[in-house]
Amino acid sequence: MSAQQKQGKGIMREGIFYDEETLHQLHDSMLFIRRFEEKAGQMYGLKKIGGFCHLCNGQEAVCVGMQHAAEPTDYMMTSYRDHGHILARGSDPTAVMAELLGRAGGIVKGKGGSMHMFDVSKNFAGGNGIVGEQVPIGLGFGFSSWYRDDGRVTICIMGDGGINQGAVYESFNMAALWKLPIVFLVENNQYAMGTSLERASAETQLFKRGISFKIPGMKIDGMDVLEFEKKMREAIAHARSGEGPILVEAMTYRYRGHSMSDPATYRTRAEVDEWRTGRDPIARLQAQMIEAGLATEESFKEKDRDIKKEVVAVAKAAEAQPEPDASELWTDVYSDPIEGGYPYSGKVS
Amino acid sequence: MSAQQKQGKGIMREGIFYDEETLHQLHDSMLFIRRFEEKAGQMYGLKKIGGFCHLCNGQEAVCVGMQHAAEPTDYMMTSYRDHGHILARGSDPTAVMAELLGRAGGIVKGKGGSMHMFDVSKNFAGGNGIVGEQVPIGLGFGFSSWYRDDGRVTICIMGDGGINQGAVYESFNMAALWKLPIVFLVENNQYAMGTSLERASAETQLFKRGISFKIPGMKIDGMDVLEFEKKMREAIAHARSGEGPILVEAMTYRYRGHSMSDPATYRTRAEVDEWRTGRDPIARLQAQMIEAGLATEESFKEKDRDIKKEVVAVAKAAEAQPEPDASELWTDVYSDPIEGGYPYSGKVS
Amino acid sequence: MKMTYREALNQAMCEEMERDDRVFLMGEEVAEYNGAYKVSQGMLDKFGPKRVIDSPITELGFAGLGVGAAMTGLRPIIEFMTWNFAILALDQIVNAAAKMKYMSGGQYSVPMVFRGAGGSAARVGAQHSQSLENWLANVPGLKVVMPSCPADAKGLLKASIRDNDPVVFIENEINYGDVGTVPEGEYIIPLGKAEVKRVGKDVTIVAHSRMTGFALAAAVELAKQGIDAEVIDPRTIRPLDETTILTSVAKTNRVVTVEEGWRFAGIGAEIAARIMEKGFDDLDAPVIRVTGKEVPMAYAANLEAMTLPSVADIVEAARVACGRA
Amino acid sequence: MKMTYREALNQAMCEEMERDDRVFLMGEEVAEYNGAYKVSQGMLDKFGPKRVIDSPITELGFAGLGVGAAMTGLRPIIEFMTWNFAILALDQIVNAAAKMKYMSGGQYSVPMVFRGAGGSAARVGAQHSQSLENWLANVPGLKVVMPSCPADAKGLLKASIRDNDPVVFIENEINYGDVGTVPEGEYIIPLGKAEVKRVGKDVTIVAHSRMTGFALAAAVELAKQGIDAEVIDPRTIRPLDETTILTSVAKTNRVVTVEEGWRFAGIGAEIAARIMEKGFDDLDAPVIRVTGKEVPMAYAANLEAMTLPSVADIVEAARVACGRA
Ligand SMILES: Cc1ncc(C[n+]2csc(CCOP(=O)(O)OP(=O)(O)O)c2C)c(N)n1
Ligand SMILES: Cc1ncc(C[n+]2csc(CCOP(=O)(O)OP(=O)(O)O)c2C)c(N)n1
Ligand SMILES: [Mg+2]
Ligand SMILES: [Mg+2]
Repeated sequence: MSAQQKQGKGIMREGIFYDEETLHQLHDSMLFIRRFEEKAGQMYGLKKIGGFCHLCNGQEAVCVGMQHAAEPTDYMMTSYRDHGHILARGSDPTAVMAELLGRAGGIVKGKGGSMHMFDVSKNFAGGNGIVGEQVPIGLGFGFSSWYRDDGRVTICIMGDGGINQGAVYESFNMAALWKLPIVFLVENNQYAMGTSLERASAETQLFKRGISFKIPGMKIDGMDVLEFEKKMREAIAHARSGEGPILVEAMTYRYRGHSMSDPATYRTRAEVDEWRTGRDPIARLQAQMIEAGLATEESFKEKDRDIKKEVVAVAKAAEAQPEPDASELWTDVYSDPIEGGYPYSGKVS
Repeated sequence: MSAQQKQGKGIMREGIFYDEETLHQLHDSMLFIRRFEEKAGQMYGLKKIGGFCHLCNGQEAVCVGMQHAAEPTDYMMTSYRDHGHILARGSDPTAVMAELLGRAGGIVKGKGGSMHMFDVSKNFAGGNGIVGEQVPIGLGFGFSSWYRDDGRVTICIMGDGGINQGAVYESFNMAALWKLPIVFLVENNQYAMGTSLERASAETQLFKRGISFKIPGMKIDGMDVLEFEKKMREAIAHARSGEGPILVEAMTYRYRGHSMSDPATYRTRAEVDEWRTGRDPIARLQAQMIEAGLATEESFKEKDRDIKKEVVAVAKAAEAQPEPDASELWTDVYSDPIEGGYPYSGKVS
Repeated sequence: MKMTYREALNQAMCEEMERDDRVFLMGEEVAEYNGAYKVSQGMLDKFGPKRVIDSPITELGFAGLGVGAAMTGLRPIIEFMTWNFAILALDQIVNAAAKMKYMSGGQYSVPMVFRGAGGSAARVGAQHSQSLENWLANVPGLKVVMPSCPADAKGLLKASIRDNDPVVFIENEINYGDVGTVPEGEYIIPLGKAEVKRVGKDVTIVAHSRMTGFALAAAVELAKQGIDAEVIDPRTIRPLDETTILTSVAKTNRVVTVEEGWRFAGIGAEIAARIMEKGFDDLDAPVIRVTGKEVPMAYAANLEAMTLPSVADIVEAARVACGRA
Repeated sequence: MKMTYREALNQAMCEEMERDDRVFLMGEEVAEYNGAYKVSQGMLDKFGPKRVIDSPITELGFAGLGVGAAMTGLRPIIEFMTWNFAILALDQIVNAAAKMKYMSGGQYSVPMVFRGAGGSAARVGAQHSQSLENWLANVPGLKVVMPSCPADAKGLLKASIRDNDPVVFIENEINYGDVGTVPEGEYIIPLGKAEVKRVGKDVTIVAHSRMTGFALAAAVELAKQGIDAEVIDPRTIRPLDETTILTSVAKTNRVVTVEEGWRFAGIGAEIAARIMEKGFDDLDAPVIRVTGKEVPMAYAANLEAMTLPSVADIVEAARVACGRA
């Protein structure tokens, strides 16, 4: 966690001091995610990535801000739009890229793909493809911390479309009833595939969606990483304090289509531009850092070149990997081999 | 619907005049349900009724008040605790009792039993055994009225336990989003089996459970039939007006256990007595009617004798019926017989 | 007329919606987006927002909405973006739609179609690749329909929409782009009728949905090897047209079943058990089941390919059945 | 020690909870009410409200809670009041619990038990009488266990709680009161092992859960008629102990399967298909499936009785299998 009130260069925001190192970390992490996603998009175009691939360009401040606010021991899980989160969490980018390519060294051995990234060493629990499914699972992680009294917080992430799923409210009720240490975080990027928020939700102020279960809500600008980090820290502190869950609405935007196959014609160019050029979280932090004398346009350009190179290297390393060994087909179905039982051969005998 | 402001004897309640005939109707209907349920309990004790049997003693004002406030063309559906509702709706009590006994003349031919009463002629759509399942179904009825613009309202009834089911919130959202003409009615009898309200619900003010979806709520005394009827009329008018759904919380109490097999030891005698003797809806209306000079203790006693006799006759008529014909096993699985297809014989060939 | 499987489904829905204004379509992205897989292309423009309705992502809720609407006499088509998501909605499909008519003593019918893509697509991983037809065909009260080609897609979907009971209609994403000749206008294929897609005399291959195409390809290969395979597509899984299957078995005496789904208590198990019950003496060899491997679907291309049945698997199975392996 | 099936389950849970404090029990009415069917009698008193927890009526939510808790290393026992209600929770069981280990490349295990009463009870109608074992046994990643007697209930539940993967444990309400001898203390029955409940030579009857008792009763009747039936209870449905079944078939050459659930793609279909695949030459007659009738369960006593398999049905089937009908 960033050193508060430390001496030296930095940015002061509403009583919180972000030192130089922290600011660079936040920036580099966001930029890395941006470039990584662009690379993923490219690889998809080259048909090296298959299936669904959901990029998070535009949403980097949410990924990075929340990770920075959380402890490494805190639990985290999200939907299929998971690359940014797992990268921000500190997982190996080569393993993430290898996963996208379906390679042996993929973060889940090539078995999950874009939608199913997991890293147990980072307390990152997926990567879930069924909209809303991670919410009861997150409830269980929060329950576990309550059961064990281990002081951890669970950050359970969902989308503005996902928040309509019934399981979310079942989870809200139980989390509030038992005062579990959970931050429910909605990435409100205002669209669920082609459906805009107001066409799917009777109450579009999503932070109010917990009111009926006595869960307090916070709405945060998800395009300003410092603002987001600071408020997330408050939310996490609330959850950790034993006062029960809290619901955070992060206002954000995805620049790309829902998945690689979506041309996103349901949004106007003007709307996309408003967010993309007017509110971009990376450009915003860069401007702040330049203003604070912590960097220059030139130094950011150089950083960008470095990161791009890094991403290219990551992609290359990932591509160099072989596909998973054929024997992997039958592993990880069960923990223990079962006598005379598994695997059932689907083979013709 | 009761004639408002009509001349003659009656009771005036907050600007609404309940005439003599209406009051007797409400009373008789409640008392009939009470005696019917007692008979059902008895028959269960005699093992003439099997399986689950959920009585509604204590909740009669809700059943009767809502029916009286609604139009016959309005749709209605509830959970397994459905005897009172279908009786209040005007279905044939002999058919209801025959259903409890599993007889050919049962309201659903003996195929449904206590939990699955239906009467399409009365727009009564069950009788559902899966907690909360009737809520999306009710949403569909409301949708149909919107689609057809037929002016009907759907009254979709659930319990204080059922309201925690996720499908309820999916339904709330869609109903509010599309402004469907639905009254969601929670019979808050404060227990779901042995679980008291506050042990299952983070927000125990159940009328607030729609706030997160912008659904207005009303809390009504469900032990006072006049109060309940009047307020339900307002709720139904709201739904019919095109302003969208409304959520009504009816405060009520079940005198008996959850089902016949429940000794209900999770409640204190004092608590039960407080409701049963202090707030009984039938006694309450009787007192009001006596005060208004519309009846006497003696006349109510006589009425009770009549109703008991009627219930005995109903039970006798139902018991006299045969079991369903064996051929009924294979009917009603599909609407149309399928060439060479149905029924599949489970028989050894 | 030549058209895609996707267009055939679209045409079936459009024709039925023109014919009967009780029919409406609801699902995620069906209206403004013209369908996640473009099956409902143009339908919002044609029928307006009252009859082509985008739903929130709440499968259990809108499946139930369909059940309720059907109980009032409307004839909903409820689209699941894929059947994988319909696992969330099974309570309404199985406990409400399938049982309603029986529980209500025949008073309430549920004339509706639940439709969408089932099985695996390409590289979509474990949670987007499950086959549910065996679960759903297990349930009395439901009908289960799975077209394998554009013409069947149209004829079966029209029949399903007109059916007075809940129909589970499972399409296949990979088939959406397949082109075929589709009869124009009133073309109805009665539910419960299999089709012999290729006549043969040496072995019967029973395969549905995308696997029908695989079976036909296998038959071509088998012909080269001197084995003349008959390929049967049940088209409707429940009710299953066992007569057509048994007639074929009486001729070929050898059977291979093919399905994408998992083996245990799958469609192949049912077919094998029925053939044993009613055609035991016709069998010269055990029925062989070709199925998806009993593992969750992996993302990696090689593992995915190993998981799904292949044309080669079918060829091999047929050779075994014919005593040629 | 003599005890009921219910007490055996209770004992299994108590012993495992004493042994391992990662184990907890959650479900509707499991704590203060001591269980809707009293299976968890006394457990709240014994283990306190942190380990025996009453949940709201939200099956999908608390099933998912179990999955998440298991992923952190706890070992939840999630009770469904009955499996009928678990249809609401299938997404968490099938898409999360069953696939998690594979999707996560082996990183996350889901060591938990989903348990409760399955199948029909007495007179509880269509929505409370469904058998789901064939659906669940279809799914790789799950194990499916169904005890038929008190001793098995204890031994199998202890093994299930200790198992490192998600176990679907399906009890039977009507069996809860059955009394039997149950070994004390450490009594573990490995999953995946069938038991020959009665040795015989003329016909093999494979029956699970409540139907095992029916099969044994049928065997008594058959003995009187000169037919010596072997009764096998698979006990674990997935993985299915086909070795024990095939060994029996090699001896008797005739098979009857019995299950309460519906016929289409049921457990009997799987057993029949497997026997055909691996024991075809041992069969002197087709495998006969005795199943519940393919209708929703009616409430009326006579219709209910007709819907369920009866001892007489099993006797008749065995006679047919033996060529004696
Ligand atoms: C249960 C379920 N229904 C539908 C889908 C298909 N689907 C995938 S993503 C998505 C939209 C989700 O939008 P949102 O929750 O806002 O998240 P975002 O994609 O914006 O991050 C849909 C409908 C799914 N995966 N799971
Ligand atoms: C989905 C589901 N879960 C559990 C049950 C078992 N069950 C039947 S009634 C009931 C309690 C419901 O309480 P409430 O909603 O308050 O209604 P009430 O019985 O008080 O009228 C439970 C848990 C069920 N029928 N369906
Ligand atoms: Mg979104
Ligand atoms: Mg209640």
